[in-house]
Amino acid sequence: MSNFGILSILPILGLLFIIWRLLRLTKSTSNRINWAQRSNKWILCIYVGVLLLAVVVYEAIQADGEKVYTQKEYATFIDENNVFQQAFEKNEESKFDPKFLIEEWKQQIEGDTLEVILNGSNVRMNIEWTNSKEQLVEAKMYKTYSYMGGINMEKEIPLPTLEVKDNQIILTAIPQKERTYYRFTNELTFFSTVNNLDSWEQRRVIGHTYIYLKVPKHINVIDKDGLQFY
Amino acid sequence: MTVIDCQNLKKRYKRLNALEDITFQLEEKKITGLIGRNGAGKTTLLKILAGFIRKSAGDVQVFSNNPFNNLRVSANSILVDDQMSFPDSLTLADILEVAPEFYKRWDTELANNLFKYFRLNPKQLHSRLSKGNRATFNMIFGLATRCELTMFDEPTNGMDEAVRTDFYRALLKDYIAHPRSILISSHHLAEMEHLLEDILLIHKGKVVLHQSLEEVKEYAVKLQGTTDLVEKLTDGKEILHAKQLDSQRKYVVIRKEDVPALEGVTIHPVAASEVCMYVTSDRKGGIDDVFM
Amino acid sequence: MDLNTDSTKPIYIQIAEWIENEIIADRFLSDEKVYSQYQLAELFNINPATAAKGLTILVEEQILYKKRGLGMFVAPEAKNMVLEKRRSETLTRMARELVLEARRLSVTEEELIQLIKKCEGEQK
Amino acid sequence: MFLCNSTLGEVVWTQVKFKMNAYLGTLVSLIVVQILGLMLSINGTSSMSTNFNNTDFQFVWITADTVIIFVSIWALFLGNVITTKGYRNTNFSFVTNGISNNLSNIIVLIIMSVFAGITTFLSHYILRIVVPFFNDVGYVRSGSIIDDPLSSITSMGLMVSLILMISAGGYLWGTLVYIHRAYMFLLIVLIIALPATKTGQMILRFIFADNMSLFVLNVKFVCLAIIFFVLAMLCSNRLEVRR
Repeated sequence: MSNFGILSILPILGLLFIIWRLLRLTKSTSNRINWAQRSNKWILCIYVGVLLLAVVVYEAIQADGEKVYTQKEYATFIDENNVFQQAFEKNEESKFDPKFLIEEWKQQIEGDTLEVILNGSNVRMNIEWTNSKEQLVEAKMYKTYSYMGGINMEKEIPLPTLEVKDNQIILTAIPQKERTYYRFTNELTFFSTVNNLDSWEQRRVIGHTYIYLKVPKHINVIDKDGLQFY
Repeated sequence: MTVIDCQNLKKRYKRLNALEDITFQLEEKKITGLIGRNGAGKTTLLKILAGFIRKSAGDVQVFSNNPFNNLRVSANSILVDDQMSFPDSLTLADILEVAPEFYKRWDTELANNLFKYFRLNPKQLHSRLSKGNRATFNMIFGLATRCELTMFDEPTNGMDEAVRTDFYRALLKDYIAHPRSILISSHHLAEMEHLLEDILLIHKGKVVLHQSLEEVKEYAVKLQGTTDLVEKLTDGKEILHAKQLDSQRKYVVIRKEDVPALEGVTIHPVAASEVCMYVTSDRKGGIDDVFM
Repeated sequence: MDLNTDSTKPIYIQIAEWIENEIIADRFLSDEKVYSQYQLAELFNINPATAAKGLTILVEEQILYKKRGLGMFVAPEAKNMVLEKRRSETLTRMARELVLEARRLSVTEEELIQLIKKCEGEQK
Repeated sequence: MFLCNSTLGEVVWTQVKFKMNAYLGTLVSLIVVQILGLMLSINGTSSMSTNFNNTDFQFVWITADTVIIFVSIWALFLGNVITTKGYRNTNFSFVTNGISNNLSNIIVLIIMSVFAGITTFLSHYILRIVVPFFNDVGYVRSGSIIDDPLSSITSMGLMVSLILMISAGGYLWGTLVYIHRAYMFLLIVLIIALPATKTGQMILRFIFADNMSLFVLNVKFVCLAIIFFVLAMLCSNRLEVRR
């Protein structure tokens, strides 16, 4: 740690030197060109004007960006996600929040096996066994809240594609993608150790994609990768 | 009323005693010449009086206050010297503009008129003035403050002949219009002695003379005649200065009260500046003795 | 008018003499105000205290008199007093110097008187 | 003899006006420093990437951090430079004494710190506008002043007090150097010793890390600034003007 401490100072010392030179330079140039006080005042006024203008313009154009939620809202997001997760694990479909529902299918299958194929997709799956004698399988896809760094990822993260074919359910992850976001904050990451700062951890809600299947008892579900929940 | 009262004032720097023992009182509204050789302690004394530096021992009172770090003294006195400096961000015109805020009796008209008379450039920066122009500007600044105690330390350094004459004239006229205590230090006594009322002569950190100019002028006389006669006359008397003119003639400077009434020698007056020079001389001879 | 700062005479005496000269020349008349010390100081470019000293000498000799708050005025008999003083003091002193110098140059008394008469004649 | 009596308050006020006018150039150098900091943070001050559902997300933070580091160094030099011989001598060309000189310097530093803190806070709004303009990326609507005025004010206050504390440190340092040149190395030793030694780390942690809230941090900064200023005043009260 102490070695690291010394090393971390070197760039600061370098910076100190650069700014010191800079101050000396501005002083000597201002001496040489007989910089009048009036031009100084003008520069200051223009600069402050530009800054204030920037604030106003930002207020005007920021409608393009995403909404940033408050800490309270994040807390409720996390709560709702947890409620859903618990209900999902306990197969309590009645408690599922319908707003998380994205898609649903019904599929008549032939034979008594249902094969689930996951192609690189990371989903959580649960099966409710029904007493029905029919060959009808119901599938529902849910997605809980996902926010990261203030972005609503529900829109941004592409869903895996779900294909129901004969007696196969194929979940295919979409090809790898990269997204870059710029995020501005009034706060200094400098002091992020202080707990009410906008730290990364506190503004992250990670949701999941859930597949809920309703399968008649007489049908075997085959999953090569092993299913998360039964 | 007494403006300055120094009692056994001493100032020590690390190695040298700048002021050994200064005792004098300055009455108000007089122009006093602070005379002394190089290194006599004139500048040190003025800086103490202006409150810039601290005394080491003794007592110093300006307007009945210890001047060091004293706001009242600072507001009513000014020291004009060649190290006077102003921010580089302010032009001369800017300086003259802010000055009245500090000096309540600032004479804007005088400052502007003198400024125009000496043809200074209002857009110039103080640090980039030539030595003479800087001295002129400092002088204008010092006069225009009209401080009750105005001190000049070698004000004419760098000024040319014409400006010096103008400076002394301006000082006198402004003094007549607004009498105040003025202390001018210089080693050119001759060129300003007509202005002075009193002379404060210091040497090696001590006050040697503090008299009116007329008294100083009558302080000594020069006896000139044949060597034998002059030596006989001045035997046992305090000889301020002696010089062998040629193989037979010699002159000797002695105190006026010592003058014997005798013929055979001519008596000449001694100018005030010469008196000061002789009184502060450590060497009995002169520079000529070096080349014997 | 310039003062001779290098002369044996102190400046205040020169000031006093200048005022006397002005009185003799009738430029200051009886009971007229003379210059104040400040006017004199400005005129001769000297310290007002020195000028005041010159005025004081004349007041002491009663050539000038003071009116409180008004300044210095020429005494009624000033001109005569100055002339008298000049005769007695200045002329005597100059005569003494003349005699001294004559003796030094081995000029006899006769010759000296001749010389004075000759000068007198030239001035006419 | 008629003497002018200037009260301390009057003189300090005049000195402040005079110094604000005379040192205006340092504010121009502040702008230069801020623009330099802004240019260096145009690519983001910190970034974070994460993979989620086969998608790489990269979040680039643009904050005033770089700018504040630059401005802090500026503040250190500002506090330092106004104690130097040249500045001190020019101050004493006008009516002043040690106390009024110190007080007016401190007030000037406070005014300049407030200006520097607020402009630093506002300066990254330029980036908020400029960055999306030059980068073809999504950007997140981030809390602006109107969205979250309270935290904006806290943040702004934090910048002001940080800059004030550093300029006060520079002022104390400059005053010590004025007393004796050997103190020149004190700060350099301190900079190296603070993060390198255990006690130093504890002190730093106490000041910067162990805080209940930003408000406490703010108060700590202000307290430190006051301590620095008082020390500087005590040290310089008997100081002579070396001209």
